[in-house]
Order: sequence, then structure tokens, then C-alpha cells
Amino acid sequence: MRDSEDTPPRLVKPRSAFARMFDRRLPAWLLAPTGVLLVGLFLFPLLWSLGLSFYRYSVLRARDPKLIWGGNYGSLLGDPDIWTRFGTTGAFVLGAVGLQFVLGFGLALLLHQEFRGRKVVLSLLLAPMMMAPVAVGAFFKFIYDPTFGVLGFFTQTLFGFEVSWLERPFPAMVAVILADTWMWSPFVMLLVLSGLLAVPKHLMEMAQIDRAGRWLTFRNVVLPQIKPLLMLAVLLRTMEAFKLFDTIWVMTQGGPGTATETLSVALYRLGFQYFKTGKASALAYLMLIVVIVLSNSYLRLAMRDVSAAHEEAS
Amino acid sequence: MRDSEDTPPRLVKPRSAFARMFDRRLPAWLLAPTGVLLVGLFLFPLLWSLGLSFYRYSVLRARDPKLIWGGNYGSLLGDPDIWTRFGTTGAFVLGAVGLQFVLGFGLALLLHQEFRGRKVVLSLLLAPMMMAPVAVGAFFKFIYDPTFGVLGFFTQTLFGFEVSWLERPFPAMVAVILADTWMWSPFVMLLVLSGLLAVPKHLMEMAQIDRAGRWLTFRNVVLPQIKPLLMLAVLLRTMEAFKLFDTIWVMTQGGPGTATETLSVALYRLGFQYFKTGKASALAYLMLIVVIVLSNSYLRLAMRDVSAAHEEAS
Amino acid sequence: MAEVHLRDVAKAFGPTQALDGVELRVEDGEFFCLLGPSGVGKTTLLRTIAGVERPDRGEVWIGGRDVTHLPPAERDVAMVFETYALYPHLTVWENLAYPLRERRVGPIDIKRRVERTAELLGITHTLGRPPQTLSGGEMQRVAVGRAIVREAQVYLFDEPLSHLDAQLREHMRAELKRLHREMGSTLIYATPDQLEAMTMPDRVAVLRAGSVAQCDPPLEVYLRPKRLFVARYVGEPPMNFLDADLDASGKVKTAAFACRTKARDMVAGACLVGVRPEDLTVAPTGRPTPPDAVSFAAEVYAVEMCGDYDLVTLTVGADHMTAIASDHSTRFATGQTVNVSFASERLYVIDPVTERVA
Amino acid sequence: MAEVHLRDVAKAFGPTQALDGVELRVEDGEFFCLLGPSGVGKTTLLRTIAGVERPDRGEVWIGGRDVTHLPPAERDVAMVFETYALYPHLTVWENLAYPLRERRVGPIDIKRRVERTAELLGITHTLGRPPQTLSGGEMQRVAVGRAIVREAQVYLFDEPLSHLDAQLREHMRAELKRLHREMGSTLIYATPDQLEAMTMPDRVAVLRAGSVAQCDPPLEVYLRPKRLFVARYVGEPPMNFLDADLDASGKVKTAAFACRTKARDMVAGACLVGVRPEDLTVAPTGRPTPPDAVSFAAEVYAVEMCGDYDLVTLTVGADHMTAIASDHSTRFATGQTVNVSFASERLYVIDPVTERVA
Amino acid sequence: SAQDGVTLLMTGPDWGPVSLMTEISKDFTAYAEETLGYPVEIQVDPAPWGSYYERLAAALAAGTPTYDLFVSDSQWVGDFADSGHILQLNEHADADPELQAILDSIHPVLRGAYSAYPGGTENWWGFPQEADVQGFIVRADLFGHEGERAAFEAEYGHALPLTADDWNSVEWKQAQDYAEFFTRSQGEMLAGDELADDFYGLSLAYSKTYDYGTMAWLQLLYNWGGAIWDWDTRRVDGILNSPEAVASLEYHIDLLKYQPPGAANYDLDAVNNAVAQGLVAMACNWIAVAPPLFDPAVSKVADKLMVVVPPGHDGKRVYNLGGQPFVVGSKTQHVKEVLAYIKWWFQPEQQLRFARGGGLPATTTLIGSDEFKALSPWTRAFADAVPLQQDVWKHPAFFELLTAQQEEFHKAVTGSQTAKEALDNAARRQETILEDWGEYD
Ligand SMILES: Nc1ncnc2c1ncn2[C@@H]1O[C@H](COP(=O)(O)OP(=O)(O)OP(=O)(O)O)[C@@H](O)[C@H]1O
Ligand SMILES: Nc1ncnc2c1ncn2[C@@H]1O[C@H](COP(=O)(O)OP(=O)(O)OP(=O)(O)O)[C@@H](O)[C@H]1O
Ligand SMILES: [Mg+2]
Ligand SMILES: [Mg+2]
Repeated sequence: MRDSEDTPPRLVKPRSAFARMFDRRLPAWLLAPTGVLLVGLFLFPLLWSLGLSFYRYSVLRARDPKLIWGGNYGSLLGDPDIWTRFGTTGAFVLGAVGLQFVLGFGLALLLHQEFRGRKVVLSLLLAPMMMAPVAVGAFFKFIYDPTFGVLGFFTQTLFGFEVSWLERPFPAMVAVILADTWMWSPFVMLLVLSGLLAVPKHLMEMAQIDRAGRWLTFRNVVLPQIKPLLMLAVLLRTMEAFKLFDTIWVMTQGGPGTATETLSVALYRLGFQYFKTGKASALAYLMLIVVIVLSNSYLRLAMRDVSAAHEEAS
Repeated sequence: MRDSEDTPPRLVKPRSAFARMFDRRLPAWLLAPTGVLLVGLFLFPLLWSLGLSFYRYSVLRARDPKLIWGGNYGSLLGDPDIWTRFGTTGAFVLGAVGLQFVLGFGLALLLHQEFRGRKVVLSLLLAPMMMAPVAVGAFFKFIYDPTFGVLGFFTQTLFGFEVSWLERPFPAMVAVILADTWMWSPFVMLLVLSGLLAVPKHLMEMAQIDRAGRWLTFRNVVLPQIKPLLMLAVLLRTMEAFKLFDTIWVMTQGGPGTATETLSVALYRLGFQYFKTGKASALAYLMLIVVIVLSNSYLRLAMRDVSAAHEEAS
Repeated sequence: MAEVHLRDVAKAFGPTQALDGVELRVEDGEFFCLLGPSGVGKTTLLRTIAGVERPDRGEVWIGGRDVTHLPPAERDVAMVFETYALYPHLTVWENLAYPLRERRVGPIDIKRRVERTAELLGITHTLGRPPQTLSGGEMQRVAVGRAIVREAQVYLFDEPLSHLDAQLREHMRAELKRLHREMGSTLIYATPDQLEAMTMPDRVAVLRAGSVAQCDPPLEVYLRPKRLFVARYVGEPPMNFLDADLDASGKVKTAAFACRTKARDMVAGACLVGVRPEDLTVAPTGRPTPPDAVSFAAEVYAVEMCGDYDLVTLTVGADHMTAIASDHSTRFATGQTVNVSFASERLYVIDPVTERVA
Repeated sequence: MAEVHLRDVAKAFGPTQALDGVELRVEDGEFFCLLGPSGVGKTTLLRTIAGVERPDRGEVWIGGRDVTHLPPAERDVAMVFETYALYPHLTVWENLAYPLRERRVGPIDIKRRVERTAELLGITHTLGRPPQTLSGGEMQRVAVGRAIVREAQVYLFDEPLSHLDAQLREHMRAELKRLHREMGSTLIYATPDQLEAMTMPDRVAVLRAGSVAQCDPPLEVYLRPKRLFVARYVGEPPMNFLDADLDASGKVKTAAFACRTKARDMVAGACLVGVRPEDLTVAPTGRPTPPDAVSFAAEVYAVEMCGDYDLVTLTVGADHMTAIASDHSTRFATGQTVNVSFASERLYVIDPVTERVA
Repeated sequence: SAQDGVTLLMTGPDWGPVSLMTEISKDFTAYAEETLGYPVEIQVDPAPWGSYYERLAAALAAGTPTYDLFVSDSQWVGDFADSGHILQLNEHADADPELQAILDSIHPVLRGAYSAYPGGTENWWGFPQEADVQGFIVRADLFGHEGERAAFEAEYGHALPLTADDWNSVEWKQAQDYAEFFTRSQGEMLAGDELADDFYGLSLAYSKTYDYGTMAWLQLLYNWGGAIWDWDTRRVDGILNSPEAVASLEYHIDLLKYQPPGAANYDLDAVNNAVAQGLVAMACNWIAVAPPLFDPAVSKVADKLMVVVPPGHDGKRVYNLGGQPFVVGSKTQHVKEVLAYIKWWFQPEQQLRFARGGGLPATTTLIGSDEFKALSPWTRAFADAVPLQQDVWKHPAFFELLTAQQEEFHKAVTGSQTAKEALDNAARRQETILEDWGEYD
């Protein structure tokens, strides 16, 4: 509206430098180099270590690195043990992430209810993920200990027998998965909970009036809202599970036999026991490729969903 | 609308068990025990390890645990070194999380633009966080190496001098922070990016028409939308930075001197070098308390914002 | 049996008393309208009946059951929200089918009902699309469709036609009335639109600041408003009000005219009289006025042409009055002196203290 | 200088052609209205002018500049969105102040303008609240406030009054007109509401399926529709149409009556004639009809009382016609035979092939 | 059953002596089959030195995997013995004269260091696996270069040492001159060639990892007349931070100026690497890690090196003891086989093979033999140093003591505090630790 009595507009207080910085439209030729530099700084160490994987090289031995191109990759991919490690890792990732997904979800649904002491329980549930993985590994190792362990005591008392958790391949894998699940289900819970809080109230009201059952409401109203965060949680957990080292190392050192020898354990051995730096780099890159392929599929799904969900109102 | 020609409603296909499960309203007395059990399973290892912290006990030295109540806590809190570690940890967490916040944010804003090769850059940027922290530590140690390192080569060529990154307290801290930043800024970026994608289109249009400057738009339209995810990212990063061990250990072992000796390094020493299991548990719990206090403040803020943001339409 | 009964329902949002002791009894099968200006509490009232809002005080009874503490799902109501919210992740088809899904309606029936509803609302072309690609009016029709696609004891409509054009609205009004007749359910309809409130319902409740000012059949509300607020609010253009004096015999006297009324049980003294623009006949001076009509002279202040009628603003003493001249054969010019007349029984007398209309 | 000029603007959403070659020239300072049924492209057109939608084809000129490829911020337009979107994280006060913030308006001015606008819209009591606590009508008024609080070359209003009641609407219409006069800016107003389209603008464009069917001053559109679509769409209740035969001399003949028209340049043969309900005078048989009026007998089919007038549906041969009887002194009964008359110049003759109105 | 064969699980640090032992032990299988009647396989599961203790201790604490025997750094024996993780051998030695004979054959200094705990007693806990001592690895080509020799003598007024005997009387004062003399910049001449890179006089380990830095310094501490604690009262304050000790640490840190950049973080590998790359003229390192330097595949200067004893100070010559015993896990089910293995391992043939392969033996006769002294470039220095060795703590709290020592030491090395402060702090912290262990009760 025309404000006829207005004095001519004037600058009342000098605007902060910060405001002006954001205000001014940075020309592309100024923004682009900054971006390129920033991205470059992040990519450089990546490419450099990629370079390393084409060399036969050991940090321990003074021999000059020797360029062997795909040699490290070839010998890795030709090694049946590596394929076994991939299998073991896959089993671990599937088991751990699957369980974390289910339990994290369940906990989130539980804690989305109102009840007394909810906040305390929430804080406590977040505690495991705040603990050092090494410590968690140590705790669980102790819990599983057949002689002193608490679990053995329970199964002994309840069922009259003890499971030698860490001494048989299958139980050992389960044990490692359980430890990781204990630690990280609350993470999934946290993200799902954030998603649940973001479900628009009016949609829930609509669903209530529609007399939509829990399942329908869940699938059509709740799930689409939390899906992006859920995908993110699964993505992050998959990535982390793929590279989990500390807990496994402390609990089983990859044993019994090679039952819990995942790729990251193999990587550790290559790089820090055998000091085959080049080959270790190559394995690291093989793992990276797998994770990137996995996460890209996730990411594409998640992002598509996010953008779809929020174009809601035009 | 009344459908007068309707045959009486009938069950056309049996509904899946899954659907029925969600559909039925579980009575409280059935839901509560499940919840209590679930929560209990998660809390048990926590409480058990808490118990441990009241004992003088070493897993290595097979003497009987001795209940000393607050003894471990007392001796920890009375130890000036622990306070120094708290300081070091604080500096590291602040530096790393702060930098990750800024860079992650910047990267997210950059990658929110459309440009050719955006997806490739995105995948590549996510690579660091998918790498094993031990490997990242090793890479960076090598990058910082004064004799063979790439960084030394650069600074030498560009500025004519070398920084002995890992030999002086301040540069060493910076070096460790940079390594963690390299690894985890993309994580912040990922979450912020998810948030950016969730900014409702119509609000952006409104802001455009309002001719609101970048800064105003950002503060009033974009920031409130991404705030919950941003808070979550900061929370998670703070928690992780607090317990970061591998990278620091590989790069500096807490050195030079004790310049990068964080609480998690101290915890490692207590638990796995001195094998003072009880005292290590106590330190783990002290750290936990700090993180819980920190994260609770965050969480309260974040959740309040999430719920506020989404009650938008009634 | 689905009469809706509200007993002393109150609801406050912070300092705002959105509902303030609402007493309302909507009969089973009635087409009931809530009329009132913006912010008066219509939406809050409907939401309270639906159960998505809990009243601070009072009871809600539906079909003889106290449902005050029951969740929406157990009240068997269908509702069109004012914001015409739709499930953003479902297509229009799915949005329409949704309320049927959990009612064990077979897929063939669902298909038939959805398609019939869509056709009725003229949104068949949008069925496969997500809601966010619809135009405002299309969205609103889908929201209406979501309510009428299913059977419910009580239908709640919150301004369901606001984004539609006149013809579509007309059509929808007719359809809603037909549906209501066929189904025999109770229907409560909130609107700020007088035309809707006057043409559709069996009864209309005029709300004022969170409580019911009058609750009667529409014509009754129009012809016999009980309160100054209702008299002033109902009618478009609004009623003219003039200061007057009432004597004990029921005779009122204004600056322009005097006339005999039926307001005999009112306290004599200063009062307000009202007369509707459409009850005023404006004629060039000299034309004969009907017998037993009150007539007086006035000056034309402004004339506004509104298509099928002219709106004439008159200067009467110190006041302005509006009149509707629908006789196209006569045009008035500003400044012209005219003769104004009305039937004396069309005069309302209002007590300025109690604001009651005699 | 802020005339708005659209040249052959087209925009499709998938298979839907929302805009289909729109040609439009809105003069500087004009109050312009877009009228059309739901889904016709009004919103899309406004969004294209604002710049938040990019046309597939054609150009948008504002104030003599080709702004087709300029971002909204550089077009200096203010817009009220149909969804009356508000910033959810800001209070109403902040929402209103927002458009001023980046314009270097001093805080004292901001305060004054915001408060004046709020008062004008009757939303002063909501200023401190977040938008999600407002009622529908309040929200819409805030959205209007956000546009009028600031100066712009072009104001775009998308159904800004749909959730308001008659009196508030009336008030707002008057205010908008006043503001427009004071500011002298160009104002484009989309509405499905005929009353708004007829009373407010200088000119109105009637849209049909993404293109302009007629663009004229409102009375012109009402009195001289150029197309069957416009004739059918404008007017409430809508025009009556009858099949007729046209001879070379311009005389039409229907089942009920025959009359002479000015439609001389039309091809003789089958045609359609139309007459508006309000142009029909219904009288008990035997009453004298005005001279040179066409008159015929009909039977009353139904009577609907609408407050200030009665809607009479008549059986005329095999067709129905509606007529408005605004004379309260005469009431008609169903089945009664009545005399219907109209002035012959109020008859529209339409070519059934080209759909042009003669 | 035993008849199908037994596998003895062993662990040790991942380095030359252990892989050598692994290699040689493959022959034990056949020997066992002969003497015991069934094959016994030795399986070794090595771990890097830097984290060896943590891994070993963690395994012992958890009880899995069960090691039948393992290599323990000599300092750890006390802790493991007190915690019951290793088997005391007196019983078996008493019952088996052959074992007793083996114990007797070990050089007394080494037996005291590797087998006896507490020190000075006759409680036997293990047998030497790899004896070790610090040696000086020097570039014989540079020290023997005529031009350099002349230039040095002209500048410093004394000659560069040439033979092992010369080195036996070198003191740090002189060694520092050598270091200074050979520290050159890129572009300067060295032994007739222009230097493409900077060249340095000396390389020592200063790393914070494990005990690397401390061990290199202890050499100087002892020679300067200092001690790590009072061996009787276990008091540290006033001993560890005595003026001599402070002087030795100051001197030690001062030596950094002759060393490559980054030397403050050099661990054993880095020191070796500096030598192998031809970056330094002298280096001090454990002789056990020296053998690869003489391998042309690893070292650019394989044919130019000699190993000598480290310098003394003010007429005093003490060398820092290294080396590791192997000990028997207390949970082993195969004591018989383990003992058989030990007896086999200490057969002179095996010991000689070990020495030939680069291992450092502990039996008095072998060390004293001329054949041994001439066996490899490093054996002479080793043999000369063995009798002059000084041991460190073998206390159960050794890792805590060590960490306190290392942290304060490294702070001084990297310039965050003075040598005096470092030793004062270390002494204070170590007394607190020992007090906590009830040493002063
Ligand atoms: N994003 C979209 N995707 C697909 N179709 C769309 C989209 N937006 C609009 N349409 C279609 O384009 C046509 C014109 O839409 P528009 O919103 O301009 O109509 P309108 O005249 O504003 O209608 P209303 O009065 O109902 O608001 C409609 O048929 C609509 O369904
Ligand atoms: N969540 C809320 N918080 C605070 N005030 C509220 C809230 N919801 C409604 N109100 C206030 O309560 C009053 C009644 O609101 P309601 O939405 O019922 O009005 P309405 O009659 O539907 O108006 P309209 O015709 O504008 O939709 C209004 O003044 C509104 O501002
Ligand atoms: Mg409302
Ligand atoms: Mg629209």
C-alpha cells in the first residue's frame, strides 16, 4: 500500500557485514572457484590414497614404491579368501543392520508414546551409542564369557546349559551382531523418532477420522514421512557396519577360525600386521566401491522421496 | 454417500497377518511388558557395566573384584591429568565439530545447486566417511610426514617452509582435527542436504516474490526447516568426536607429549594398557555423563523445533 | 439415530475463547448450518464434534452416546477440513479410496464408489495424479469427495465450496442436498456464505464469538432475527439501522418517518429501528406508493450498478441508507430526490441495551 | 509504467495444457480480473506473471520490459497465493513485516505499516501469534496483508477473499478498490466469484481452458457476451437457452415465441437464443405487459425462495427456464400458468457452430 | 588325541627374530615325531610391536585364544607372573636336569633379565628368545672416506673412528662432533658427491609409541650416572630427576638438531628407514632390527654399514638391555610338548641357525665364540655389549610407569616443557603410581 506520508526510505541502521555477505549475489565466477577449491581439498587425499593402491609399497620397507597398476587389485580379487571375507561381511552387515532396523523402529514406536519417565529412558537408550566401541567390545566379551559371563549364567540357570558364544562360528557371529545391535539400534531409533515427530498433525487427524487402521495409517501417513530419515539411518548404519573393526577385533579378533573375519579385519591385517600398504589401499578401495554402489542406490531412493514428499503444496 | 445398490459389505480377500497385527489395538497390559522387556534388554548391559565401575578390578590380574564404591570416581576426579584430558577433548570436539559444521554446511549449499557432475561429486564426497578410521589415520599420518608427506611438499614449494605437523602441540591438534573434518564434514553435508530438500517449494517461492535477500530467506525459510537435521548432525558428530580413538591413536598416539591425548585415549590406556577395568568403566561413565548432558540439551532443542515446525497446518 | 448434541461446550486457545458455552441440538438426519464471520469458532466447533479437538468443558453426544472422550475413529463422522488436506503421498484415486479401505468394502465396490464420486465432482481427469498437482478448486472437490464417498452417521463440512465458481457451487449445493436426502444422515455445514446458509439447510445456527446467537430455519433467521447481531449480520447488503424513539403505544419515530409497530412489550425510549435494503422501494417523487406503506423523501447519494440490480445509497437526514432497485426501467441520478417506501411490518425494532429484536 | 503484457503464453503440466496461448494486455494502473471456473488456469497465469512458473512458450512483459527470464525478485510484484501460505516459523507480525524487511524500510515505518494493515484487515488480535493458530479466514487476511503492506508495480491476488463472510468481503472489496486507486499500481485479481468480478475491476478476462474467451469491462461482459461460453458462465442464475430458428431478416422463432432481433449478419438456420432470468418478468396471466416486450405463457414448475427474491422455474414447451421474481407482493404456486415477458433487445442469438453471440 | 599331533599356539611381535624362529621351528615337527612319537606343530600368530602388549594382554585377560607359549618383553614378566598368566618353571627345572643345564648355559646378565623374577632371585619364568641391546649403526663408507676424514680432523682435531675397536672407546662428546660434521644441506658435497637431499648426522628413536623414546634415552641416562629409580626403596623422586639425569636428557634432546625433520616422532622403523634411505651417517637402534639393513632389497646402503657399540660418557659404558624371553602360558594343556620344544630350541644347532639367520642368542658359549663374533656385521658389537647391559623395571605397573615416563619425555622432546620439568613430573607421577600399588606401605 502506498504510504503517502512516508518519509523517503532511508537506511536506519547499518546492516551487519554478515547479512550483507549473504545478501549480495555472488557471481558464478567467484562462487565456482571457491566450490572447486573446497571440493578439491576434500578429493585430494582420496585420489592420493587411490594412487597408492596402484603401487607395490610398504611403509616399513625402504624400497621405492613400484607402480604395478592393477596388480594389487588382481591379486586381491584372485584370492578366494577375500571373497569369503566379503561373504562374512555381508552376513554381518545384513544381520546387524536388519536387527538394528527392526529394534530401532520398535523402540522409536514405543518411545513415541507418552509415558512417565520417557525422557529418562530416552537418554539411557542413547547411552550405548555414546560409548567407545572398544569398551563395548570388552563389555560384551565379558558378558559372553562362558565361565564368568552373565549370559552363560543366565542360560545355565534358565536352560541348564551354556552356549560357548565365542567359540563356535555361528554363535560368534550372532554375538558380534548382538553387540553392534545393542550399540546402534538407538541410533536408528533416534532418526525414526525425529521422523515421527515430523508427521504433520493434520494428516494424523485425517487418518483418525477416516478410521484408518494402524497399519494403513502407518503405511500411508507415517511411513512416507519418516522414510527419508529411515533410509538415511539404514545408509549410515550399513556404511558403519561395513567398516566396523574395533568391536569385532576386541571380541573375537576375527575368530573362531575366520568366522567373524570381516573385510575390515582383513584390511587391518594387510595394512597394520603385514604392512602391505599398497595392497591395503587397494582393498580399502574395493570396499569403498561396494559401499558407494550400495549407498548410491539408497541415496537415490531417499532423496527422490524427500523431494517428492515436500513438493506437497505448490 | 449411501450406495443403495450395494451388496452388504463382505471380506473380499483375507487380510494379511501383518496388516492385522498392526490393526489390532494392543491393550496396554500387553504392550507395556513388551516395551519393558525391550528396554530392559538394552539397559541391562549398561547397568551391568555401571556396576563394574564401583569395583577395584582388573580383567588381566585375576584377583577378586573389590567393592570400593566411589573410589574409582574419586581418584579419577582427583587426578589433574584427567581434567587436562577433558580440556584437550573439549578443544578437539569444538574444533572438529565446528569445522565440520561450517564445511558440511558449505558443501551442502554448494551441492544443492544444479551443475553437471553433481552426483559424481556427491558420491566422491561421501567416500571419506565410508573409509575405516584406522586407514584414514594412516593416510593422514603419511600426508603430514615431514620428509615424505605431501603436505610438507606443498608448503615447502609454496611458502618455502615445512610445518612439522605432528611434532608441535598446536599443529598436531590441528592435524588431527583436519583428518576428522575431512572424514566427517560430508556427513554433516548429507544431513543438511536432506534438510534442504525438505524446504517446501511454496515457501521458497514466497520468499522470492518478497524479494527477501539470501540471508533473510536463509534464516527464516531455510534454517527453520533444516534445523532439526542440523542439530541431529551436530549431536551425532559431537558424540562421535567425543569418543574418537582410532584416528588419533594411529596418527599421534596422543602426542606430541600429551597434546592430543583425549579422554578416549586415556580410557584406552586405563582399560587396555593398564588393565584397570573398574577404573576404566568409571571413566567411561564419566564421559557418558558429559555426553548425555550435552546431547540432552541438543536433543531438547532439536525435538522442540521439529514438533513446532510441523504443527504448521492444523 | 445420530442426532448431535453439544452441552455447554467450551474451548480456549490461550487467551482466545474459541468456544464459549455452546448449546446445540442437531436432529437426526438434519441438514444443519453454522454461519458466522471469520474467527467465530466454526472450525473449532466442527473439530470438537469430530473429536480431533478436546473441549475444555462440556459434553458432546452423538446418537445418544456421550462421545466426549472417544477418539474420532469411534464417532463415525466424515469431515471435510477447511484446509482441504489430502494425503500427499497418494494419488487422488487412493485418497478417495482411503476412507473405504478399512471398512471391508470390496475392491469392486471401492472402484465403483470412487469413480462415481469423482464423476459427480468433475474430477475424473485428476484421479491418477498426486494432490499437489491439483488446482485449488480441484483439491477442494477431492476433499469433499473423501467425505461423501463413504457412509457416516454425521458429516461435517468446513467451508467446502469456497474455491468453486458460482455454477459449480450451485451444482454442488444441489448434489449435497440430494445426497443428504438419500442418506438420511446428519450433516453439519460451516460456512461464512449467506447464500449457502440460506438455501441449503433445515436450520442454521448463527454464531457470535464462540456461542450461538440464534438457531432457526434460514427464512426465520432472515425474516425474524432475534438479536441485533443477527439482524446486522444476515442479509446482503446489510440491514439499514436508524436511531428512533419508541413510545408506550409501540409507535416509533425517526428523523425521517414515524410509524406504528408491534413492539408493544418493549420499554419506551431511545431505540434502534432496522429495515432491509431489499424491502425499500425507491421511486421518482410523485409516483404513487402502495397503501399502508411508510414513505418518506430522500436524496440519492450514490448509485452502484451490480449487474441485475442497482444499489442506491440514500441520504436520510444525517444517516445513509442503502436500497436495492431491481427495476431496470428506472435509473436514478446522484443528487436526485426520490420517494422511499416500505411496508411497516418490515420494520425491526431493537432494544439498544439488550440488543434484542422485538 | 507497469502494464502487463502476455504474448502467446503457454504452459503444460504433462498432458494438461494449463495455459494455451494466452494473449493479454493489462494497462498500467488497471484493476483487472481473471474470471473462470475451477481448473481453467487462473492460478497458473498469475504464477507465470509472478515468475514462479516458467512458461513453455511466449513472453511476459511488465512495464515495457521482457521479464520472461527474470526471477520473481526482479519483477517487483506482490502476490497473494491461493493457499494463503505464510512463513510457519514467524509470527503474524513478522510475516507482515517480512516483505518490508529487505526494502530498507525503517523499523518505525515497518511498525506503522504493519499495524495499519492489520487494523484494516481486522487481524490486530492475531499479530503476536504463529500462523498455524489462526482460523482459515484470519490466515487468508494475513496473506492479503502480506501483499498490500508493501508497494509493488503489480499486485497479483489469487482468490484472496474465498474464506471470508459476505460483510467482510464487501469491506475488503471496498478497501482493495480504495488501495488500488491510491496506489495507482496494476492489480490482477483471479476469482471464480462473479460478484467480485462484476463489481470491482476495470476489465475482466473470462478464461476458458487455458485461453482468454473474452476480455472487456464487466458490464460489457454481462450485457454483451461474445461467446456462448461467456454467456453461459456469466450471470447467476445462468442464462436460459432455447433452440430457435433464425431467418434471413433476423427474426428468430422458438417453440414458445418469435421475435425480431439485430442478428442480421448471421447465417440463417438453426440457432440458440438466450435470455437472462433477471430479464424475464413473471406475472399472473392477465396483467398488462409493457409495450414492445415479447411475452408468452408458461407453467410454474418450481419456486425457490432465496431471501430477497424468488427463483421461479418455468416449463416452456419441452424446456425449463428460470426467472427471478423480486416482487415480494406476488407469490407463485407450482402448476400455476403465468405470463412471461422480456424486452426483445435482451435476447441473445448464438451461432451454434462458431458459438459466437450476435 | 596326542597321537594325532599337537599344535602349540604361540604369539610374538611381528618382526625378524620371531619370523626366524617360526621358520626354524618348522623342523621341530619332525623332531617331535621322532622323540615324542607324534608331530607337534608350532603355529605363530604375530602382532605389530606397537600394539603387541595390548593384544597379548587382552588375550591373556580374556583367556582366548589360549597361547601355549609366547614372547614377552622382558619388562612384562613381572606383571604376567604376578597375575598368574605364565607358568613358573622351577618345578620342571628341578625335575629335569636338561632344563637346568639350559638355564645354566645362559649368560648370567641375560638370565637375570629374562628368566628371573623378581630380579636377583632364582625364580625361573622363561627362556631368552631374542637377546638384544642397542647398537650404533654407522656408515663405514663415510667414516672411512679419506677426504672426509681429513676434513674432520682438520676441523675437530681428532680422527673419525674406523674400526670396531675404535668405536669401543668413542664417547658421546666425540659422537656429537661426528653428527655435527655430517649434517649437511642439499647441494653440499658428501664423500665426493653432491647431495640431492639434506643429509643428517644421527638418528635416534624419540617416538611416544610404546617404550621407543625412553629406551633410546636410558642409554644416555645410565652413562651419565643416572638411574630410573632406587632399586631397593623404589623411590623415584630425586633419582630419576637427579642433576645427572636432567643433564643426560637435555643432551639427548639437544641431539635432535643433527636429525631429520620429524625425528621427534621417529620409531624403530623410522630410524631404520632413515638409515636404509641413506639419509643419516649414524643411528642408534636395537641390534635385533638391524639385519634387514644389510639386505640390498631393503636398504640402499646395505654394503656401506657397520654396527658398533654405542658411545659411552666420561669413561662410563653401560648399555640398555632389550630382548625378550619366551614364557609358557599358564593355561597350556601341553606342558610336555612345550618343554620338549624348549629343549630342542636350545640345542646348539638350532641356536646357531638362529644366529646365522640374524637372531641374537643368549648362551654364554655361543656369544663368546669367535665364530659368532665374525658371523654377521652386527654380532661383534652385540657380543661386546652383552656383559655391560643394564635392565629396567619389571614391575607389574611397568606400563603405567612407562606411560608416565613417555608422556613427560615426549613433551620435553617436542618442546612443551624443559628436561627438568619432564623428569620432575615423571618422578612425581611414577611415585604416585607406585604408591597406588602399595610399594611404600
Ligand atoms: N503441478 C501441476 N501438475 C499437473 N497439473 C497441474 C499442475 N498445476 C496445475 N495443474 C493443472 O492445470 C490446470 C490449471 O490449474 P490452475 O491451478 O491454474 O487452475 P485455476 O484456474 O487456478 O483453478 P482453481 O480455481 O481451482 O484454483 C488444472 O487442470 C490443474 O489440474
Ligand atoms: N490452535 C490455536 N491456537 C490459538 N488460537 C486459535 C487456534 N485455533 C483457533 N484459534 C482461534 O480461535 C478462534 C476461532 O477459530 P476458528 O478456526 O474456529 O474460526 P472459524 O470460525 O473457523 O473462522 P474462519 O471462518 O476464519 O475459518 C479464532 O480467533 C482463532 O484465531
Ligand atoms: Mg474455519
Ligand atoms: Mg487456482
